[in-house]
Order: sequence, then structure tokens, then C-alpha cells
Amino acid sequence: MTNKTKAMIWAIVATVVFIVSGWLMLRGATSSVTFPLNTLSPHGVKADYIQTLTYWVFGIAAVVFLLVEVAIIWMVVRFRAEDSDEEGQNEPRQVHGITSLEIGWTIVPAVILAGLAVLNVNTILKMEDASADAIEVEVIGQQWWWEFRYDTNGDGEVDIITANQLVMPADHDVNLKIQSNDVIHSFWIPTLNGKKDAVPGRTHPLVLQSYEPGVFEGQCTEFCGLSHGVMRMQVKSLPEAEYEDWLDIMTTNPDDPSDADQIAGQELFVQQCTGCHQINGISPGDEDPAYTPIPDPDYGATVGSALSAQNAPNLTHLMMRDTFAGSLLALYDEPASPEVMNPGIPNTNNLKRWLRNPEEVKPMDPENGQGMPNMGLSEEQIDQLVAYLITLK
Amino acid sequence: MSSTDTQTDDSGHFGQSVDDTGGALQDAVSPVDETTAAGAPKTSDGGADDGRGMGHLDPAHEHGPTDGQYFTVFWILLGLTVLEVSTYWWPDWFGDTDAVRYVATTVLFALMFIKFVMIAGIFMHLKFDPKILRRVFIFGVLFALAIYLIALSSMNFWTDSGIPWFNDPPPEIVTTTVPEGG
Amino acid sequence: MAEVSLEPAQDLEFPDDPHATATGISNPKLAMWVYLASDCLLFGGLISTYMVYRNRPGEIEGLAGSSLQISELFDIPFTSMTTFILLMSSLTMVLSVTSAMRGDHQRMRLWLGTTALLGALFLGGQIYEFSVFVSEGAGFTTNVSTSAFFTLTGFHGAHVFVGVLMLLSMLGLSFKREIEAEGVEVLGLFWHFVDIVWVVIFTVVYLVV
Amino acid sequence: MTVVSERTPLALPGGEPSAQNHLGVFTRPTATQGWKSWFTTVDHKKIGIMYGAAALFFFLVGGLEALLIRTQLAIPGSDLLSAELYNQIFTMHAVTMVFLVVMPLAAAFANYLLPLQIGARDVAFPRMNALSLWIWLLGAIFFNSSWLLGGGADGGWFAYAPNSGVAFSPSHGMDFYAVGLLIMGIASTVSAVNLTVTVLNLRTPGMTLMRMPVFTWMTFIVQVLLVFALPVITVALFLLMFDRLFGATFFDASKGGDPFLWEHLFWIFGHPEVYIMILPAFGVVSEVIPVFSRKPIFGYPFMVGSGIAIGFMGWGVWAHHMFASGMGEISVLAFSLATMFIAVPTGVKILNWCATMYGGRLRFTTAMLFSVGLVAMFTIGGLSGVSHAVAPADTQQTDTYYIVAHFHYVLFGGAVLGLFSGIYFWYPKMFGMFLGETLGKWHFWLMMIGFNLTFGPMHMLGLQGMMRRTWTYSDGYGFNTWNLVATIGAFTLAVSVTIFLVNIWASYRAHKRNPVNPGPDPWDARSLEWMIPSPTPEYNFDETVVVEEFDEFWHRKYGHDEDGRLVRIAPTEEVAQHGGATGIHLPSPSYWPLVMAVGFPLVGYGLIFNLWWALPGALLMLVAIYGWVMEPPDAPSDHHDDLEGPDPVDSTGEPAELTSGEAQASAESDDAEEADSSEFTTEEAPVG
Repeated sequence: MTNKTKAMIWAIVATVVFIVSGWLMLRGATSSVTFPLNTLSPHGVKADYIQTLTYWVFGIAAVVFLLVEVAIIWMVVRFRAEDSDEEGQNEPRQVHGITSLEIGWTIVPAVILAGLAVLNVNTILKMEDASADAIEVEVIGQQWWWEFRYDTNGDGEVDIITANQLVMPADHDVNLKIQSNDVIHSFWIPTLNGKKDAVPGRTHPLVLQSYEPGVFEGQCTEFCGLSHGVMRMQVKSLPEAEYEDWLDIMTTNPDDPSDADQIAGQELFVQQCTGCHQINGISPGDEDPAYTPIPDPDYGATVGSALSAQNAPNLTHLMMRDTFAGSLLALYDEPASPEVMNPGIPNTNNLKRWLRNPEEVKPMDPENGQGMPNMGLSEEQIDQLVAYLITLK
Repeated sequence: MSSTDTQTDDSGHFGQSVDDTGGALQDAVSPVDETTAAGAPKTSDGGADDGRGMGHLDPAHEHGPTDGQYFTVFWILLGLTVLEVSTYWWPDWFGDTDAVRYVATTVLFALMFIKFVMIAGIFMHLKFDPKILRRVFIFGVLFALAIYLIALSSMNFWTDSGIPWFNDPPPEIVTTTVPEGG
Repeated sequence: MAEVSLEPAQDLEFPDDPHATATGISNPKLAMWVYLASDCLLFGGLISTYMVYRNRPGEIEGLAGSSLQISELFDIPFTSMTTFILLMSSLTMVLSVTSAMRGDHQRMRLWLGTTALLGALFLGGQIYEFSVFVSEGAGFTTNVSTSAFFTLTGFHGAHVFVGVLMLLSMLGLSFKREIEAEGVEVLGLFWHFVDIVWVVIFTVVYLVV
Repeated sequence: MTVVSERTPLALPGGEPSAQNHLGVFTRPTATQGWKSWFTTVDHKKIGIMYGAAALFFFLVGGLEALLIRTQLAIPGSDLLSAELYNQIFTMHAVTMVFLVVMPLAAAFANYLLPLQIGARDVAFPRMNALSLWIWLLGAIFFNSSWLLGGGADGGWFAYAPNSGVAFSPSHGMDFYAVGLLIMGIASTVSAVNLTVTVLNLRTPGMTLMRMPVFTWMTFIVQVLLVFALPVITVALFLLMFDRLFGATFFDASKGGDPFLWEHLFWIFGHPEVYIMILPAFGVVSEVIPVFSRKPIFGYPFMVGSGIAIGFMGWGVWAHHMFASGMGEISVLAFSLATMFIAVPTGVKILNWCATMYGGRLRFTTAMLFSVGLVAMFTIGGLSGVSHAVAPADTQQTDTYYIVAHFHYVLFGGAVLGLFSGIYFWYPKMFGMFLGETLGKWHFWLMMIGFNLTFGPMHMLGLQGMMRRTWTYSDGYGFNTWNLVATIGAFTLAVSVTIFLVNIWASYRAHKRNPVNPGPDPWDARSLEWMIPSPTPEYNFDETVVVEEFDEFWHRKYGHDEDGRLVRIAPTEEVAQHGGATGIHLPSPSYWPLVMAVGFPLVGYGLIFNLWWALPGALLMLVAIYGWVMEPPDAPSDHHDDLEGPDPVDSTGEPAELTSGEAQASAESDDAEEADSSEFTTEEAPVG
């Protein structure tokens, strides 16, 4: 069998193998159930823009890949020197260059890229604009968790401060004002939009929009130190009506602690936790703590928190969220679902495990002002605290 | 003794190469390349080859500027510097308006450029040395200028360096009305 | 038959023998110019850092640290004096190069010494100016504007200091043994470059408001 | 400037003849053999070999770090490495592989081959060449000593600003990063200036710029990139060092510092840096493929032009690393378009290599296998690069494992495969023995399998959202299978590298048993370094080769018949030089490069720990500089007109016999007064 036919067979086999394996890999890759952080399963209009652009680029790249790789495989087999022929036998023709051909394969890729550039440019321009009635949410990253601040009545004052879970109405544009309190982080919800860095000292816009209600996972993607890998966030997109209910609940006081454990838990919280964590209306050393609906935006600074970012999660409506500790641990035994509040039973042992020794769950460096120190609480204190924390709805 | 100064800017203009072959089968040694009588093979490289075997170098060197000329250049430079320094007092003399400030800045940059060229050209002999030195230095200067201007503009240095800061109100979003159906 | 030429391909011991080089320029001279081109990038970076930071403390409220901008403290008459000195040192440098070319040893040493003196004077002026700034509360770590200024002028000062060292070494060596006229010229290139950078710094940092 | 050509040093004041009383404090060392000679050598070949050996050692160190990373990520939630240790290991892996493996390996080939390929005897400044080697090596050791002194750098290889500051990474790791890279930056700048001048000035007669081999062109472009890129990172590193060690606030946002300044300064250097790493490998492949296809490189002007285009456009694209960083829309637009079009020259290169192979008679030696491997793998890397040149797609892909896959396909699949191809190709020329072909093929195929197993799946991991630089991942994200596959691939790579080491050892042993000299031209190659015996004699060329056209050596061996087919016109033995020239005067070794280089790490330790350490360092450097300046030009014992017959340049200053043909007009320029001791002489009798 001559080199020519062998080469043809190799080329065909290679093409088939490449196409089949590529299709197999992509086929299972677009479900966002098995891959919560999937970039190939858009659930929002912005992610759709990116998807169309990406598929165009992948398509052209796949074609070029096939052409070049199969050509290489074909040539390698076709022009292999026979071991038999001596020097001087069928020596190759000394071709120095065919200028027209070379100019050709300079122009053709340039033209293809120019075509892509048109699609690229108008996608870029489409990414930034938002509808006039978009809701503004301040997203503030700090070492190893995300904070969200809402100004519901547009009076310039922050009305809601929550963490780990951004709640927004479905099918409605949300303008995020992304900032950072310490190092550079990056806010990324793969199924809704690309990522945007949170840079200290700057405010960056990002527009999120989801077609229907759902819970969408996200992850910090700019290296930010020890717990970069577990600095996660979720976006819970609710139907319009339920979103309004959520806003009302978040701007009213949680109900006061009733039984003995809860009250003891509250006292313990006032003594130990208010140095960093804020519960609206409670300040360190309060005799009879009373809730107020409006949070203090600079709480960390006012109480001189030991954190380098001077900001710890606001726990006023802790149990309205589905996760805590940078969305690492679940607050309920039911998975997060697009409900105003998770219907499941609170998952107390996660809370207990965290309170027992936070550094064992998440690598942190409290001595350097990064992350939650081990408060050295006894089991009984932990139970009281957890009993109190569960009431914060 | 001028050499055949076929300038091929060695930083990219590759059109004219010695064995530029059109047809597929034309062999390597193209007819273009013959050795000129002057002993130095006619080269088409960066034109910097005139010194090659040309005997001693830079015939232009004999008549570098004389000491007297250097003094005059120095006095010019001194005059320009005095003029530059005077711009500090322009706001007091001509009124502290923006117009005066813009004129002063443009004059300053113009004088800076002139002094730069004069020192580089005359004091540093760039005018009299082979062209490759001029090309190397100018390439470096323009390179630095271009890169840092791009970097500064992408750090929105020109618009207003009032970067939205901690407690500045965040910049308003360019809101285009998305059609309802969108 | 292998083409043979007695022409030494490279005169390695005296590589700066130009007629042996392909571009007709001696190695040290070409090397100095390539170095100067790369130094443009270094000073370009430092100048851009200064321009980004120079009036940031005053412009942006709510910043920790003092809101003093270095440009408030400039004493233009004094700095223009040091600029004249550096300009004069450029002239004396050129004169020493031409006298070196003529082989006139005496004047070369005279001008080399004057250039070194003027360089040292410039440095003295800078150090005095810095001490005035520090006394007025604009230290290196005060804020972003002052540290950017001190880094930029500090780097330039370091280049001047190395230049003065080289001038003095060239002066010393000229007593002990022959120095190449070429060596003086390459040193002159470095010195003029340092002067050019000061021309740019003086305008951009001090004068442009 | 009249004097230069006569090169008469200035007469002493008294007007007496200029006696050559050099001030040499010490006499120069003379040893050119034995282990001591390696520390004082200024021979570009020894320096190249040392660069190569050190780079391969650090390749093992970097490879070990890579294995640790992959073992930690083999299974979800593993606690083999703590987060802190993992951050240090992945940063050190990146910096080691970039600055301590790929750049020095390219420097090894550049130092060894550049002078040979342009027909020179050595680089323009031999002692400066040794200095850059020693500064780099001591800088590398200094940087790695951070492991023993409080932990390695932990800010990632691009150490974004506030996180690399002293507030957020208080350990000394980042200080070693800043000072270490400064020291290595000085070494690279010094060698870049040196090699740029060498290429421009020391080309053999007739070797115009457009007749230089493609490897020399690519290395020349790399040196120009280095000359302009390193000062930018020097500024950035100084700012970082001032921030960390001297309390400045350049990047402290609360005091007005701007993290974007670091990002811009770093990436202005960062992107040309990645072209600095890939172009030498492109050069090697452009040398290897023509030789084993027995065809000239296809479209030499286009190959050189595309190299220059890559080098030049590389400066306009740096902010594609910052698409998601939040700089304005216009910058994103501009840099995205510029980045897209940098794929064109790379595409030209790939297609030209394919066209070179087309119609050739391909011999698949290991070197050729590695080169074809580069062409195949780099295509994948280039295409995955284009896929995130478009900014919106990049906002999904940046900082995920898709980017890790991309740059490993271009760096490992590109630079490392190319440089391995170079090692197998030039090994006979450097060491006078072949590397085993069978073991070589095992090494190649295992490396290809391991490479694709490791980095192929990372494309899928990245698209499924696995972020970069995370010390672990949780279950339920769908990352488990592909991470396990990648770890298996990593260990296959480790096996292939072991086979490479075994190959070196085995071929050394085999050579010792029956030494077979590969001769000047084992592969029937095309460029000048194959005209001289191997291992290359110290003085490189017996007599200067005058070059008439591109691929001079090939055209002296082969002509071609009317329809362009190859026809042998002269046997290699006759064309090649046979060595044995004597009395060619070479620059003598010198202590001072090593002495000066030792000062750098001392100053480094002083800056980081206690400033007093910097004093001996600075003193050492000062003493070395003055020792260097006042060093006599050559070794004392080597007074030149000793053994061989009459000095070719007789007393009247006229050369004994004008050369035929090339009237080099050397008579005129060589009217130096009587040959003083340091006059360069070529002793060989003119060949009739």
C-alpha cells in the first residue's frame, strides 16, 4: 500500500475520531444541573449574547482545527521518506515560497477575523446597556464573602444589607455596582452573565437578568488569597410579586426572641459578636437590644471592627438566605429554591460546625484581620446562639 | 563614497528580499544578488551595511560640530529653558485664565520637544552617526510614548481622573430603553 | 573552495573596532544606544506613575493620609537653577568629548572634572530640595503623590549619581593609563541622556500645571 | 571622531610612547579546561550549556510543583495541601516555569547558537554575557531560597496589586518575588543588549539581515522585546518593593493607590513576555522542519515578517488579560480587535511550516517528531486563544481552567516541545554525541499522550466553570472526572521526563563505551553551525565564512537540476571546516562576572531582612566593577607572537597577502601601529 493511500486512510480516520469525540464531549456539557457553574447553559439575556458569539467562534475554530490537524496527519504519512531510498533518490523539489499562496493565507484569516470582529463589536456594545427601570444593587466583595446592598425607596440611603445571596426579580434588569473593600475579587454568575472584577477604590457596572425564576450559582474568579476557592455566591431570581414580599420582609424587624435559650443567645450575641457582625439596631453592650429596620452602612467602621475589610455579614435576616459562610454551608436541609424563604428545616449542625471552629471549615487568617476567629464558645453557648440565630427571619 | 543605499528598514519591511522568488520552481540564487565591483556585496539589509569594509568608518565624522557651534547650541538651549521657566509666572503676568494655562502648557511641550531633539541630535551626535542609531533611539522613545499614552487613556486619565471612589456616587448607567419585547 | 578572508571576522579583544562590525558602529556605542532606548521605557513608566498619582490626594476626598499634593511645595526658581547646572554639565561633557577626540589630554581632564563637579552640584541641589520637602511634611511615605514624585526624581538622581561616579572613574583612569576616546564618547551619551530625561521631567513634573 | 579608526589611545602628557602598563589588579585566569574554568569562562558555548543545564534542573523543580498541584486536585475536597501551601506552590510553579525554565532554555540556545549561526567567534561583550548568566542563576537560587526563609511567593505569577501587598500577604514570599524578579530582570536586560548588538554588529561578511537563519531572526526579535519589556516590569516591581518594604502606598486603594496601575504595568511586560517565550521555539521548529523535509523553509520573508509582526503587535494587546477587570468599554473594544488580528501572523507561521513539509522527504527523527508535535499542539492553543480574544467570550472564560488549558497548550505544547526538539537536534553539535533515538521516541510519544491527557480535559473543566487557582473544589459541580484524568496525565508526563533523563544518561554511557563522533553535519543540515566540527571547538570557525545567500552551507553542498530537484554538488567533508586552527586569540576568562553577580542576592537579602546585609553586597559589586574595568585585556602568558611563524601582519602594517576575491579593503583599515599585545591576529596561513 503506497504512502498516498495510507495517508488517505489516516486522514479519514482522524477526521471521524475528531468529530465524534468533539460531539461527545459537548453533548453532555450543556446541562446546568450537573454543572451548576456551566458557561454553556445561558439562563439570562446577557449570557445568551455571549453564547451566540462563543458558538460562532468555536464553530470556526473547530473547522480550522480539523483542516490543519488532518492536513498535518495526512502530510506526515504521505511524505514519509521510504527507509529504502538512498540520498539522491526522489529528492524533493526545492520550493522557496509561493508568494501569492502566502499572501492568500494571510488575507483569508484576516477576512474571517474581520467577520468575527463585527459580531464581537456589537456584542460588546450590547453587554453594557440596561433597561431604564433597572434595579440598582451594590455588590461589595471582601475577603471571602459577598455583600449586597439595596436602596429600595431610592432615597439614597441603604435599606437592606444582606450577604451571599443576591435576590432579584425575574425577567428584570439589575444593575450591579461592584466594589471591593480589600483586594481584587471578581463577581461571576456563569449562567447569567460574564464576570466583572471588584477592584478596591473603583465601582464597576454589571447587568444581570434571568428569564425565569431560579437559583443560579456563582464563584469569585480573581485570585484573592486563602479562601478564594470557596468564596461563592448565589443569585435567587423570584417572580415579581414574591420579590416584593421579600423586600417587605427584609425591611421589617425580625420577631424578638421568645424563649429562654433565644434570649440567652441574644445576650451572648451582643457580648461576643456585635464587634464585627451587625444586626440592625443592636450595638455592642446594649442592655435591652431592640431591632430597627434601617441598617447602618458603616457599621464596621463605627464599632472599629478588627477585620481588615472592616465589614462582616449583616445577620438581621440571616434565615432569609439559603447559605452562609461565603455560600459554602447550607442554612436549610432543603436545597435552595426560588422561594421567598426556604421552606425546609434550618440546618443547625452546619451552624454549630461553623461556630465551633470557623478556620477548620474555611482557611482564614483572623490574626491578620482576615476572616472569623475561633470565639472559643462552649457547646452550651453554641446551642443558645444557634437557637437565637434561627429566629432571625 | 556613497554606498548603494538600498534602505530596507530592518524592522518589518520585508518586501524586498534578496531571493524573493516568484515562480514555484525558481531556484534559490536569484539574479538580483551580484557582488558589486566596490567589493562590498550589494546588500539589501537595513542599509546599515555601508560601513562594511568601507575602510574607516563614518566619513561624516570629520566635520562634527566645532566647539564654537556647541557653545551656540548651549546658549540656545539656555534661552529656551529660561523661556520655559518664565511660563511659571505667566498666570501672574497675563491673568490666571484657562486660556493662558493651555497656551503655557503647549509652549512648554513644544520647547521640551525642541530641546530634546537638539540635545539628542547635536550633543549626542545622532545627526552625524549612521542612521541605525537614530532608528534605535527614536524607536525606543516613540514606543514608550505610545504604550504609556494607551495605558493612561485606558486608566481614563484624560477624561477626568475623578475615579468613582469609595463614597463617590457610582457613575450613572447609560440606560438605553430596551424595547418591551426585547 | 571555501572563501577565505584574512579580514578578522571579529576583533574580539577590541570588539569596538568598528570596521570589523557589520553596521559600522562600534559595539559599546551601539550597546549604549540600545540601553538608552530601553531606559526610555523605564522613565516612561515612572513618569506615567507620577502623572496618574500627582494630584490624586487633593482630588479625591475620603482618602486616608494627608491630602497634600507635592506640586504645592515646588520652588520653581531653585529647581530651574539646578536645571541650568545640569544643562551646563551637558555642554562641558561635549567639550570633553571633542577634546578627547583631538587627543588633547589636558582639556579633556579639565572638562571631565567640571562635568563631574556640575553633576555633583545638581545632586546636592536635589538633596537640598528633598530635605526642604521632607521638612514641610512631604516624606516618601506621606501619600501617593509624594512617593511617586520621590521615586521618579530618585531614579533620575540615581542615574546622575552613577554618571558622576563614571566621570570621576574616567578622570582617574586617564591619569593612570590611556582611555579610549570612544569610552569618553559613550560616557557622554549616557550623560546627555540623563540630561534629556531631566528636560522631560522638569517640564512635565515641575512646570506643567 | 577621527581617532577611532586608528584606535590610538591618547598619548600620555609627557608625550612618551604609550606603554601598555595596564592596571590589572590581578592577572586574568587562564584555565579553559577543567571544572574551575566553568566559573570563569566567557565562552558563549559554555555559558549556553550552563543556562541549559540549570534550566533543566529547574524544569524538574517546576515539574515537582506541578505534580503536587495535580495530586491535590485529583479528588474533590482533598486536604493533602493546605490552602496557604497550595497558593505558594502554584505561584512558584508558574514563576519557576516562566523565568527559570523557558526563558533560560531559550537563552541557552540563543547563547550557544546565535554567534555560530551568524558566523561570529563570540558575542559582542563576552564578560557581560557571563555576568548575565551568573546574575540569573544567583537570582534563581535567591528566589527559590524563599522556601527555606518563610515560604514562597503566594500571590500568583501576576501578583495583582492589593493582594500582593504587605497587608494581605504578610510573609516574605512576595518580597522574594519582587526582588528576585528584579535581579533576573537585570540579567535578561544585560544579555538582551549584548545579543542585540551581537546580531547587528558581528555578522560574518555577506550575512545580511535577510540571510540570517530563522532561529537567529526569532532570537533577535526576542532580544528586542526583552530590551523594551523588562524596564516596564522593573518599574512595577520597584513600586511593589517600595510598597512592601519601605511603606509606600502605591497600591493601597484606601490611600489613593490604584490597583489598575499594577495590572497595566505588569501586562505591558506580561504579553510581550509570552511572545519572548514562544518565538525561540518557533525559531527552533523553523530550523528543524526544513532539515528533515530536505526542503528550504517555505516563504522565508513571510516567516521573518510574521515574526516581526508578532513581536510588534505583541505590544498592542496587553489588556486582553484585563477584559473582565472593569476598564472602560472602549479599551475592551480596542484591545479585543487588536488581539484578534494577532492570530494572523501566527497562522501564517503554522501554514508555512505545513507548506515546508508538503512535498518534502520527511525523516522522523525525535527532533522532527517534537517539531511536528509543536505545530499540531500550538494550533490547538492558538485556536483556543482566539476563542477568548473576543471580549464577551473572555468574560466567561477568563480565570477559569479554560485559560489554564490555553496557556499550557501554547507554553508546554509550544515552547517546551519546541525546545526539546532543539535539544535533540543540537545535542550532537554541543556534546559530540547523539541522544538515543528509541528512548527519544518513547519520550516523545509518552509526553504527547500525557500532555493531551493533562491539558485537554482542562478545556472542558474551564467551560463548566472551574475557576483557576483554587486549592480544592467541592462535589456536585461535575469537576471530578476530568480532574482525575488530568492528574493521570500529569504523572504520564513525569514518566516521559524521566525517560528523557534516562536517555541523557544512557547516551552518555553508550558514548563513553564506544565514542562515535557525529561529525560536523550529522543531520545534513543547512546553517553555518553545521560547517564546523562537533563538539564545537572553542574558536568556532577556522576561518571566516563568507556568505553569499540564505542557507549558505546547504547551497555549498547541493545545487538543483532544471526542474528544481536536489542534486549533490560537493561532499560534506570538503565543504565543512575541520578545526585544528591554532593561535586564534580569544578573550580570556575573568573572575569578575561571578564576583559581581554574587553581590546581587546579598543586596536582595539585605533589602528583605536587614539592610546591613546589603552593604557587603554593594561593596562586592563596586569592587567587581572596578576590578573588571582595570582587567588587562588578555591573559599574561598569552603574548601572541610566540610559536607559529611570522606574524601575518608584518612590521610595515601591510597584511602579508591580500585575500583573493572579497577585496576587504582591510589594508586601509589595518594600518594600526605595530601589533600590540592585544591586537587580534588570525594565524592561519591563507588557504590557496
